[in-house]
Amino acid sequence: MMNFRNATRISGVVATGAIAALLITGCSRGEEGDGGTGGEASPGITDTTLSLGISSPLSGPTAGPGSCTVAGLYTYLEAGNAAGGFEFGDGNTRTVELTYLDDVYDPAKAVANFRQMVDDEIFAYVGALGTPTNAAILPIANEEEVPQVLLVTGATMFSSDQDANPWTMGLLPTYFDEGRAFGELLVERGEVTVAILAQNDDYGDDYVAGFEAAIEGSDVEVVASATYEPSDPTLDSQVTELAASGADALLSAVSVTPLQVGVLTKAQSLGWLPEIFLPSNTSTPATVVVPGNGAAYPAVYSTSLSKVPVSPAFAEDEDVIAYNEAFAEYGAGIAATYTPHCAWSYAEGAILEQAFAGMTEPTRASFMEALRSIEDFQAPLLLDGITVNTTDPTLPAIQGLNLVQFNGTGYGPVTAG
Amino acid sequence: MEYFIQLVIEGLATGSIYGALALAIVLVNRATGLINFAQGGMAVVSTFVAYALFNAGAPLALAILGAIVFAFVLGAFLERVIVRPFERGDPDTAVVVTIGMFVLLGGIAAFFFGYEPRQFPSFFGLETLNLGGVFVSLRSLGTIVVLAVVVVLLQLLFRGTKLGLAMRAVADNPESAALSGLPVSRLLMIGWGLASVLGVIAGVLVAPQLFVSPGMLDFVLVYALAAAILGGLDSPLGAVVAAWFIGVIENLAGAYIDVIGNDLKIAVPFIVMIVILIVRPQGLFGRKVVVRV
Amino acid sequence: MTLLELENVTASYGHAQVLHGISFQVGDNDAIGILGANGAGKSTTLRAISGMVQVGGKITFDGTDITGFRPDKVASLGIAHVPEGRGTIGDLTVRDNLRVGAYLRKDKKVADDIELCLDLFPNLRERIGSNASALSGGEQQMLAISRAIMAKPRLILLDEASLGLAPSTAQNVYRAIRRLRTEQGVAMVVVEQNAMLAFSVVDHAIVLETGSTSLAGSRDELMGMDEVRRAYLGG
Amino acid sequence: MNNTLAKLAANTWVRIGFAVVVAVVLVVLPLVSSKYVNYQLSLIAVFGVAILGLNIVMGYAGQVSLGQSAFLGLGAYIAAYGVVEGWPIPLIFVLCAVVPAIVGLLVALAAARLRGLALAMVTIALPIIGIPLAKRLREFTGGSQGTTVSWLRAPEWSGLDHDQWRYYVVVAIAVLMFLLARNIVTGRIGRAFRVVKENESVAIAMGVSPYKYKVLAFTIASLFGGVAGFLYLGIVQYTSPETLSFHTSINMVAAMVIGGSASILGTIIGAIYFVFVPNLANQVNPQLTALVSGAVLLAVLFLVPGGIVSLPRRITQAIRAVRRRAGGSPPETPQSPSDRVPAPATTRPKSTEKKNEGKRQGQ
Repeated sequence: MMNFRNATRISGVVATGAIAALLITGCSRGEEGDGGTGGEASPGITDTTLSLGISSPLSGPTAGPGSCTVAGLYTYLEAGNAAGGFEFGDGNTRTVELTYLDDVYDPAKAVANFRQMVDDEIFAYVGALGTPTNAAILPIANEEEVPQVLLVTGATMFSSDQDANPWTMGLLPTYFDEGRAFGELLVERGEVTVAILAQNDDYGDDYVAGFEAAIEGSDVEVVASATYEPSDPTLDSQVTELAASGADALLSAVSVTPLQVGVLTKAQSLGWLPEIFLPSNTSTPATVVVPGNGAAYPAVYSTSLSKVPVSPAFAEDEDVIAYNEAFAEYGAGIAATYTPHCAWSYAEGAILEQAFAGMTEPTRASFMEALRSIEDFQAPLLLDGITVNTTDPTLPAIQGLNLVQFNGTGYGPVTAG
Repeated sequence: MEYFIQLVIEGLATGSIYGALALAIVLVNRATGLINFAQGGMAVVSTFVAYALFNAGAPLALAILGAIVFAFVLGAFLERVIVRPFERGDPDTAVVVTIGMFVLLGGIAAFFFGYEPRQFPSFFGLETLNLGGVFVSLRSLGTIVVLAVVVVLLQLLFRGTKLGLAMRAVADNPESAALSGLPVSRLLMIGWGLASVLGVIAGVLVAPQLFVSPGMLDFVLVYALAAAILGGLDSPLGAVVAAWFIGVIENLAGAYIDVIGNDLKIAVPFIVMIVILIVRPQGLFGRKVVVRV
Repeated sequence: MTLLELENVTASYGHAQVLHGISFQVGDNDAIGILGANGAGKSTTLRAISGMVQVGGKITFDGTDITGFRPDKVASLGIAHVPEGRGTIGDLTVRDNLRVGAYLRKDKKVADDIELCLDLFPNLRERIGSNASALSGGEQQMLAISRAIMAKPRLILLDEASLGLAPSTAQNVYRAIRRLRTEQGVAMVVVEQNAMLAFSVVDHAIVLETGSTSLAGSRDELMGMDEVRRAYLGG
Repeated sequence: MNNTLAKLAANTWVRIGFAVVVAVVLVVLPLVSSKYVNYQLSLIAVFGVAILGLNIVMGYAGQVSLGQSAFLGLGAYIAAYGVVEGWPIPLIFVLCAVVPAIVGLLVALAAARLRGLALAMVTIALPIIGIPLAKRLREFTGGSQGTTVSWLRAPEWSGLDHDQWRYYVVVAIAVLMFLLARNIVTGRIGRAFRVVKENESVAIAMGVSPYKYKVLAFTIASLFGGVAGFLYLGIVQYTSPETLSFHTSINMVAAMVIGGSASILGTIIGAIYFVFVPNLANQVNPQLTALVSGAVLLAVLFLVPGGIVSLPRRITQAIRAVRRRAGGSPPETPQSPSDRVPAPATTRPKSTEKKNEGKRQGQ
């Protein structure tokens, strides 16, 4: 081992070497042609191909939804490729390749994946799941002028200020909107007491904020609230706490499927039967409401924006048939189990196709312009009345929510008054 | 008052989940002197076997039995093939080996079943008993009863049988145990096999509530470790009592102390654990080890 | 009759060879001592017999070639090894340690033999319920020997039984060992730094120097040799 | 062959030459690499410092720590808060080093009386409690959405891109931290650490207080963790509760052992492993990253149980063994790992005394 004097001397050498090297190499690296404001093609696009990238959690606790964000999109794109490719506004037909990587919901890994894919010349980064991972990528994407769009997250931050972050856009109605929709329904009822159970993060916070914004000044009163960590093994004690309030309604902003089922079973086992409000991502009848015996409650509401391909209620639907067929071929190997994210990311593929059709130049700027000009587009798998509008720079691509009510097997229009 | 009792009951039920896995940790520690981070992973893979058997049409009892057999073989196999070369080496390396198994087993489970949680049927049904305004679910009761039975069986094994005695001897001093003719290699395999069985029992007990997924026991494992250590690491009864204690104290603190709330209640059992350990380093039920120099 | 025979036995730890061809025999009811300085390979010889190190050459016990057998297998043939540093099982009580010693026995007389050990070492009787780790050094040594006795072995390998003990305690321990030998006729290989103690038990001895046999002979022959007296008997 | 190598390594000029080559490579690399490569290289420096701290407390002083990510996160949060508040960067750096060190000191004062598993459990508690705490202290941390910052931008005069500038800053600090660590572990403190790790009774007999040195080791590890947090924010430009994740701690422990416990060079290798393997797993198959990472981890440990740093020794051993077998020298019992168990040839006998002193089993 070297002694300290040696170490000092060596540091001196290092410094000298560093300066010399700087002088020799002239410290410049080829500037990358980002953004592509001129007519020159952006990276990742040729006359026949376009490459997209996505980094989502494909392992770990959030891997179920994460895999679906890849599987649905991959299904749509591969089906399109198989049918001859996608038509672009510049007159070319291109096949679209999707590169996907696992980030385990870790922001540092997500940034690494993003940078790697940009290095490998993806044209755009699309449809990634996860608030912290996307938050870490956001400034880089905007600095490098790489589209980071149609993100599968309901956090408001990705869509609310698109003038400041012109290369970023969310896909889904925000959690805030979902919460507000529930609040509005209750306000019409008049005097109601509500208990709120919310995940202790932006998901829960946005949800509750939307709900509270809707009930402000009304006769709806929040009489109890509790939070939980996504890592909690059970929410029994939270439900016990809330049940003590005996509220008329429970807003259960729980994003973890087993926990949501646990909430439904626990509340009724305590003899507490409020009206239940479930968020869109944990309201699937087959995996949540039926196992949780939701029929025991006077009413179970949710918001929905997409058809449920795994539900018999939609078995005859044309979109669903096409989706199921394509998914079996392309997506099933990526996501073993259905979550709504599969349907959402499939619709996202169609939105991308719309944008491609509007692209007049093979550039990222042209892509963003086209993506921002979609109006009243009815994407496949989206429910009637839910449309894609991208022209408002403060909103995500999909707006509008349908309030729905559980009818014993699936969801139908709200009936109770 | 009813609310208080209800919270205590919930705490006991939640604590039972931690306790089930803590028992497996105690057993491995007793049998091999190791802490096994893969305990949860082994339990999950075995629980998936029960899930697969059940979905293939086997009756639940048979599916669980099949999973128990599988778990024993899995535990013995992992000990023999993967852990064995590292048992006498650097303890840090051995722990990292169990971390590697934990990651690998999770990956294997995900390869076959994906990450999305899957429903698992309960042995005890969904009914709830109303005892004077306090609600107790059959499932919680069943879990507690099974745990109690397992603790008794384990005490009998360790205190009353030659096998148990031999396992303790091997865990403590394998070299001397071998000199007395104890088949160390086989005993270590049996120890891991039994611990793995306890793991799958924990798995099928909690699966109806947590669902089966590769990560279902990740956080439970942390609580279970805390319970095992608080209980003294070599006492099955201690581990379960400590697990109940953790479940109850967490609930009460979350509900009654506003500044703690639901988000920080997880800190309470750990802080209590730290305080107890500092006062009583051998844990609540661990035997005092006399240090001679 | 020859009970144990070592022929040109070598042993190594990893790549360091410690024994360079040791040969000796132990007959039924025989007791042989191994003397030598620190690091001469005394303990290693015992560990070689028990299968605790890598060995070469040939070791035969009661007509069976046991070279390379694992320790539990060696023990099951009737060899009990009391290792250096006692090797009691610290977390187990004295009684449980004795029961572990009898692990391989199928007969019903284990309880009787526990009594026998407690007669041999009355100190242990008072500590029967204590953990082995709580015993004094002398008590632990007594326990370790008792644990070997419990196996009802045909040969006991005894390693440095007096190490770290007060002289009077060491005398006590060796008194019990002599009793064991005279009353039960167990064969022994005794490794001991204190040659006087060793000679109080054994009939023959070998002297090791850096892994090889330098001297061998009967007790009286060896005690008559100047170099032995100078080196090991302090005279 | 080994001898010539050793002699070569002992030559001061050879060493200096080697250091110069390394330095030049470190300096030139970012100028010719893409932003992605620079990011990865910088991350290696970031986690190298964190793992270095872990190695000091675990590898050198023998005290298990499963909570290093908590100090990484704490450092990153302090840095983020400082950047948002507009504090001068040197001040931020000092705070990132000092505050986690103080927190580590306080924890260690209470916990260092514990041994083995109990100690491990206390350290596990740090990230477990830290995550909800970070969410709670929203005004400082940005809650679960985390804090995004934009700092350490390349100054105009340097003519560098941001990624290059950040690389230089981070690698320079990391190099200083490694030199500091080397001086610690090769000096008086390092010797004391080793004695404490080997045998606490001996330490006491030598007049070394195990308690004092354990506390010191923890404090140093926390300081390194905090500095790594500063560097993390410099490279990732973002921090959130995920930074504290317990899994990060576990993975760092694995990387440390994989690289080489109680080895400075091993730490660097461990950091490369930490950053590189998830990447490799993604290249193999992004859907099977857990499977691949677990398999790689176990495979490496099977091949080199002493960590990758021991690989050269392992190879020379193997070569020697082959030669000896060819030469027909004394027969040996097979040395495959599975045959070693009942005959722990070289390991110390697990005597009762030893056990009572340091119940190190299975932390």
